[in-house]
Amino acid sequence: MTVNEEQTTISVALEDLVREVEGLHAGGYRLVQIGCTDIGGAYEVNYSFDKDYQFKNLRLTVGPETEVPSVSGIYWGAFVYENEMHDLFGIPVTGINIDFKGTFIKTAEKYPFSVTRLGGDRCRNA
Amino acid sequence: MGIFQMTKTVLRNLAGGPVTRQYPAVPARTCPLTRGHVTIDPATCRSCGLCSRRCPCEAIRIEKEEKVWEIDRMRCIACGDCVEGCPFGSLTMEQEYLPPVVEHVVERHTITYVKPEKPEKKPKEESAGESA
Amino acid sequence: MQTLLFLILFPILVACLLLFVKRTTLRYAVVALSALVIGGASIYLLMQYALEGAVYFAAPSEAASLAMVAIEMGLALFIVYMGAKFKNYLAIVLAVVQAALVVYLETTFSGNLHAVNNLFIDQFSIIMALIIGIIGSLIAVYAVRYMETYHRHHPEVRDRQTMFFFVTFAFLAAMFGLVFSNNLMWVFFFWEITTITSFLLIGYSETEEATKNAFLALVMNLLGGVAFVVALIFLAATEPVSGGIDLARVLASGDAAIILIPAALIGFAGITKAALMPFSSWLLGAMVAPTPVSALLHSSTMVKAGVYILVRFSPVFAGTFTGFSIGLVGGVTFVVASAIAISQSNAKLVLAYSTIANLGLIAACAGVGNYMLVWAAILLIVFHAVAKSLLFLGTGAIEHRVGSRDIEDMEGLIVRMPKMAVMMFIGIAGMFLAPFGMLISKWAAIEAFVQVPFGLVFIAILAYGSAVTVFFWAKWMGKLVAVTRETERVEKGFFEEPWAPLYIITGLVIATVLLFPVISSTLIEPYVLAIYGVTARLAQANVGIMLLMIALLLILPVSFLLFRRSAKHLPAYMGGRPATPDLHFAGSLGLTREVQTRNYYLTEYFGEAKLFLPGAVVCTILILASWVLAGVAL
Amino acid sequence: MNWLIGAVLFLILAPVAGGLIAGIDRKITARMQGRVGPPLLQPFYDVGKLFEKENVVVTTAQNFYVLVYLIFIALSGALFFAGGDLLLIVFAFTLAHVFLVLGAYAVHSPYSHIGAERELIQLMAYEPMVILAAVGLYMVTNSFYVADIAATTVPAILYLPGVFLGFATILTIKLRKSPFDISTSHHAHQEIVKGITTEFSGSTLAQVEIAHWYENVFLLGFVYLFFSWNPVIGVVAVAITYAAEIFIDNVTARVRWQAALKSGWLAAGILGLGNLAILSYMMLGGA
Amino acid sequence: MSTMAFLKRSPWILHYDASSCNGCDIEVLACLTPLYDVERFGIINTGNPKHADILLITGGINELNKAVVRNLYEQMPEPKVVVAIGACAATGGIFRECYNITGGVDKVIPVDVYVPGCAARPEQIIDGVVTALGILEEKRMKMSGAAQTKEETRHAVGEST
Amino acid sequence: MPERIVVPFGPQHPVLPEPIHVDLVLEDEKVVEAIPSIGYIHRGLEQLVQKREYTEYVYVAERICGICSFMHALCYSQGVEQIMGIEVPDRAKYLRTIWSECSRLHSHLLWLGLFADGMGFENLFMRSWQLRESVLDVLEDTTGGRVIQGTCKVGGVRRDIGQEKLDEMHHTLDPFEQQCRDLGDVFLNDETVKYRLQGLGVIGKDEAYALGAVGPTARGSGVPVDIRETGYAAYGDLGFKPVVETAGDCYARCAVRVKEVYASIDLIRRAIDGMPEGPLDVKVKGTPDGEYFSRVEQPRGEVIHYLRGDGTKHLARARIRTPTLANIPMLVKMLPGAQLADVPVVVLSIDPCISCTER
Repeated sequence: MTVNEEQTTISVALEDLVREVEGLHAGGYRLVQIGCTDIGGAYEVNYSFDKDYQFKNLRLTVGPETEVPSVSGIYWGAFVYENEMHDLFGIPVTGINIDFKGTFIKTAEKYPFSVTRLGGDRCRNA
Repeated sequence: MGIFQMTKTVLRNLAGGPVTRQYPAVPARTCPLTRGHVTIDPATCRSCGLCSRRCPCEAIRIEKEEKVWEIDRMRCIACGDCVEGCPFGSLTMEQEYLPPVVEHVVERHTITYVKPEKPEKKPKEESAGESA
Repeated sequence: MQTLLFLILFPILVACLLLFVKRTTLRYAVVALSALVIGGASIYLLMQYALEGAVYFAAPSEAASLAMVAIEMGLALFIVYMGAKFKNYLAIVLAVVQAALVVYLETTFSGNLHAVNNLFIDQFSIIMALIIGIIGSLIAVYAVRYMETYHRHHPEVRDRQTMFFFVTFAFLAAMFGLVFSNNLMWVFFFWEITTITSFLLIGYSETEEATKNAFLALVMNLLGGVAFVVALIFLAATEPVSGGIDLARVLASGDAAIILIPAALIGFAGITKAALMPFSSWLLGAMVAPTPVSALLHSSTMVKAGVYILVRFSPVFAGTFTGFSIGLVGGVTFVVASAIAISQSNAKLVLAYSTIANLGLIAACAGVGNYMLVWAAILLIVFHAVAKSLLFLGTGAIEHRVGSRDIEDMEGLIVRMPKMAVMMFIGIAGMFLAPFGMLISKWAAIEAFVQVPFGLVFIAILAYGSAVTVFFWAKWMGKLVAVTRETERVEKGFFEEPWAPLYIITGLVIATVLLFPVISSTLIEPYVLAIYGVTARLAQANVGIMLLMIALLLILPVSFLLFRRSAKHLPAYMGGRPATPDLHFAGSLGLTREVQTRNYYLTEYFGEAKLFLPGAVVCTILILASWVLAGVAL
Repeated sequence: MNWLIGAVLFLILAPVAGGLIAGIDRKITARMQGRVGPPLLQPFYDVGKLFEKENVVVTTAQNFYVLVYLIFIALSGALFFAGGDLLLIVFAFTLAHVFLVLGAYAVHSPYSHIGAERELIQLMAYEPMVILAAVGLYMVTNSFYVADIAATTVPAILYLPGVFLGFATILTIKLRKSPFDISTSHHAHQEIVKGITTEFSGSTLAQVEIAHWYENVFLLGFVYLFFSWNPVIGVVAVAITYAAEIFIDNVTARVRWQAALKSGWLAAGILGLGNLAILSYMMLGGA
Repeated sequence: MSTMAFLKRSPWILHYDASSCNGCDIEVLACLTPLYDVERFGIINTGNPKHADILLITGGINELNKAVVRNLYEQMPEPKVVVAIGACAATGGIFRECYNITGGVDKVIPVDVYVPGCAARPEQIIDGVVTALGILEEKRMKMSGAAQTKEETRHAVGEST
Repeated sequence: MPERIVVPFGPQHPVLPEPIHVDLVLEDEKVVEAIPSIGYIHRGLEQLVQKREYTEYVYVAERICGICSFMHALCYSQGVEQIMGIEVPDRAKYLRTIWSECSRLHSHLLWLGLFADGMGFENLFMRSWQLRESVLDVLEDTTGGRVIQGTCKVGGVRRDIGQEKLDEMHHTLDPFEQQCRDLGDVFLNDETVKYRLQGLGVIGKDEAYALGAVGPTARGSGVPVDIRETGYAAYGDLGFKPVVETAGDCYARCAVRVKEVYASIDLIRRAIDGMPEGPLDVKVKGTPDGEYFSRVEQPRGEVIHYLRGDGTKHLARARIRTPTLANIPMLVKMLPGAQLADVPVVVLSIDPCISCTER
């Protein structure tokens, strides 16, 4: 192995997400990234955290069109990732502190990574 | 401390004269490894197409029937992958950089390789291990 | 003398007449006609006495003086009534004190209250009369239509236009009286009249703010009035040496030390009237009044009474520390008010601060009082009156048209109201640019201050003061000339007639610049020469150069014709963002934003909150110092 | 007719001299940065090029303001070399600059606007010191006329070292050199693009450039006045002053406008006024 | 009017990074620095389209950049030349197939010179600019010719009206 | 309400080498609101992973950014190696370290130059870039490319540095370090530079940590996060301590980078000294199946390549989180309150690499 690093991944349900993230925040973790992967008809959203080089991952699996609550209330800087999630994957994220309304990354075709190519414009931040 | 920290450098520059490389009066600096541009020896190319397949930006195109080897210089990123991958050593990486052009044209080479009597195909298969 | 009396009495007649005129058109006719008469009379005055030097007239004294005292008492009662009505007890106290002092003066020194000549005229008075007669009456003409529109825009304000025009013309009469009087008692009487008129006109709209500001102005001016009476008492008491209440004799008095104290007190009165620091707040508050009032009372004429008296007394101040500190009050006011003007975006407040600043500068010149400075001071009075009235009237016209007196809302005026913009441009240029008037005076002042001991202080004040002046005027000008796109023209269709006064005053601004060598040589220089025995004048070559500059400025706009043809128009640079002509762009967060170009106000550094208090404190100290120094000199 | 010769010579020669100075400036700057730098005549090529370009405007009015700017800069420079009244010249200069600023306002573009505001701040920063310098020269030579000041036998610099230093400080502003090149800069990279000249292009920009040459020659003429009792020393001092400005340009970062204003005013207040106060004290004492 | 070609001696450049990977981008900047010092040729990086003669574009055109590049090109006064630097600017290069890349610069504005390379070296960029100078001069000649005829027609029209 | 100026800042702007756009709302010159928007360099190259074979994708990874080119290739290669369980030879690890640090040197010097340029200090810009050229010469001599090295690959490296060249590099390091220190002195001690940088864009340690800042931006605020401490490549052998400053202002961020230049020179020196003999690469067989979050410390901070293979020769997903993306929240927090003149300085102080950010 090139690198010796423990990486733990914990699956988390949508309704538990905010609580879990709060727990990590309280535990002194920093938000490393939020990233999505298309796993065929659904999205896998990875919330990665780090504390003293301990890499921890919360894994959320959501279907298309499912609204995901924003964690930007806990980690202020999360808005970049969440806007990106919306703009590239079309996942509707609700309650982002700085909402670019789909203009964070403007693409020629909308939601290029979306499984449905529908996107979540209509259900965002009602 | 001080307001004129840069003085030393300024004086040194004034005394030492400019460091400018007088390009184009002096040719560009190159070194043996410099990746300038790819050339083909049409006499040794066996049209295997490996270079074309490896090329990450599809700059190379081969037409086996017409014996044509084409390279779009405006796509080529001079990574040298084709050179490394060529089993026959037909491709070489030259150090010279290409001059600018006013028109975008694709460079064509006619392959002049003539098949010898005894074809050796083994080594090619070996190096192209990932073909699947 | 008939002309003088006519100029004092005719406006009163008109004023009374206007009390009974209710229709705007008729009022317009009356006002325009009397303006013509008053203006004509003041020009006739010029032709009559310009070459004469000082001429004194023994006008009827007894009856007039008695009437004046009676009116003064009446006014005091009026103030007491108003003070009681609006619960402003300070005003009552001051009015009572003043009345008591007048009574004391009348009863104790009645024998000493006779001037040899009650009226007089000299070149300085002519200048003042021209300002009052021409500019004042033009403003009155402008006011007729303005007030009509004003009431249309402010239906909540009670229509008291008859009172308004009565007071306006009474004021003109008082101003004429003030500059023609050789009897200081008379001067004081007219002085008080202007105070009252100002009080009435500031409070015109009867809002809470207007009333408050009116009383502020009243209190501060009464304060000066009290000082004036004290000075009169002092003069009367020392009549054999000081010359009593005869202005000419006072100024010619042999014992400079004696008259220094009354001079300092009258100087103080001048400071309050000219709204120098720390009394500048009343003038700022006065900006709630309708714009013609601001133009007439609070920039071109009434406040000039304050500096008029200072300039009159400047031979007394010359070379004394008292004068120096009064001059410093002006100097500090100049620099501080100019600096605060940077932080203002309300056009009228900018004009008010600039007025205060310029009055300060005039006071500085008068206080130091050497012959060149007096020359410069009178020149400043002339140029300031012309340019500032234009600016005020222009602001009023713009406000009615654009709906705002904020400088930022005047953006692109050159597109929306081109004629108005050009007039404003000329007015502003008159305030600070090179070949125009104010700058000539500043320049002369610098040359003069170099030769005065400790003049360096004033040079520093001028150097910094004119620097900040350039800043706030130029940025205003910049707003006017910004060529905004896709804005509609709003010049036409509004009231037609008031343009006439604006055109005339614009013409006057240019005329004074072109003719200032003539004004200087026929009016100012003889006056200075008569007082000091020497006079200042600009070098012939420099005059030529300035005329050349003016000529260039008049000719160069022709070059517009050259450019109109060949140029290709492109939108403004917006960082590569596709720009619409009205400067909208797609901003972050999916919003469409519009480029906003706003002037800098540097409130953090030049704000009122930051500068007013220190300026006021310094000026208060300097005023107190001027009294102490006058006392010491005695 | 001496004055006429001075003025005409200025009008003709100043652009040449100014362009050459700019060329030398760029060359020396390049050398200080270890580069070869442009040819000596590069400023002339640039201006020539600009005249060859298409005339592009945002609003036609901008050309008018810039033309007035150029004419008044040239006029006030000519007045200077004609030996005119220094104060009048200073005011004429202000007038010229106000027109440049108005040109920038007229185009109504964001960067131009900010450039204009900053130019006014600069104007506000250097104006007091310029006036004090004129007054200082008057105190030494008893005349505001350039002709008299230039003809003096008094070594003004000995009486006015503070004023000279103060003037050198604001000279940095006037020459648009770092650290005070806040409204527009010779260097390409600035947060307000090209500031006041952002929207000027082609021949209009060329006019701004020529005006700048005129101005530089005038400013160096002003510097010369401090040394005018000895022409040789004067010319050398002017050269050294300019070289020092180039040096300063190369060893400092650009400051914010606050510092520019503060520097200008402090230079005037401490160096200028301090010097003049001492001088007037000496003169009072002497008299 | 003038027959002197100052344009060739004083080409001012405007550089815009249209979704380049920074490779060519920093090489353009490197040209300004002591080792290459393009100011030798009178080149100044103006950063302002209104002042520029040569537009250097690195990188392929993406969705957002289209309008920007077009705007910059429009804002430059004639005569002007566009130099596409690097493989991406010429054709989109390795990113050609990306969903957000439209292709080379010539998809949006006319390109006069293509500089190959990934990343193009400073020397190549200098060569590119030098090539551009020739084209710039041609355009200037054409322009002054056109201007003259335009002027003549205008005079003719002016007289008739 | 005070008067507000609204200015579009960018995408094309002379102080911004890369297109980023900020809507600036100013009061006088004080920034009261600044919202950046990006997307001018978004190419969508993450999706290319489905079109390029996993060994070829390294060329794309290199071109995520021309400044951190080598680090991206390294991060990608390490990720694939991790998924496939490949152990890279030691010499390759050391070579990777040397090139990484050379890249860091050239990136930091480049940044210092741009930063100086942002402050209007032209000469300092020239000097920084002049020094950077000597790093580029070394890179070209050893890899064949000035800015895009093309030398890292899955399984090792493509080229070796001969002993002769290593010795030569070692010799030139001392004078080079001296030159860098002279340069660093100007950045750290010059009064005008200090005036521009100190107290500007201050973010405290806790806030920086909470905002998820990485790299020198975080270390300037006293957050000692540096992925090199995890010991990838040869960092584990060489021993490594991150450079940390505590002031949290632009000056501190600048100081971190200046000191990292010195640290990088030292690391290169030690890597040359400890260079082991051995092969350059191992043969890569099979296809990646699995996932990994590969982390590498770029000049700008921690970069993450999340790679996921599904057993084909194309990866299923490559998600690249670049340091600048993580630092944008810092930027948004830093801008309000600064002066307009400081905007480029503040923006540059996070060392934005937009082409990384937007991929």
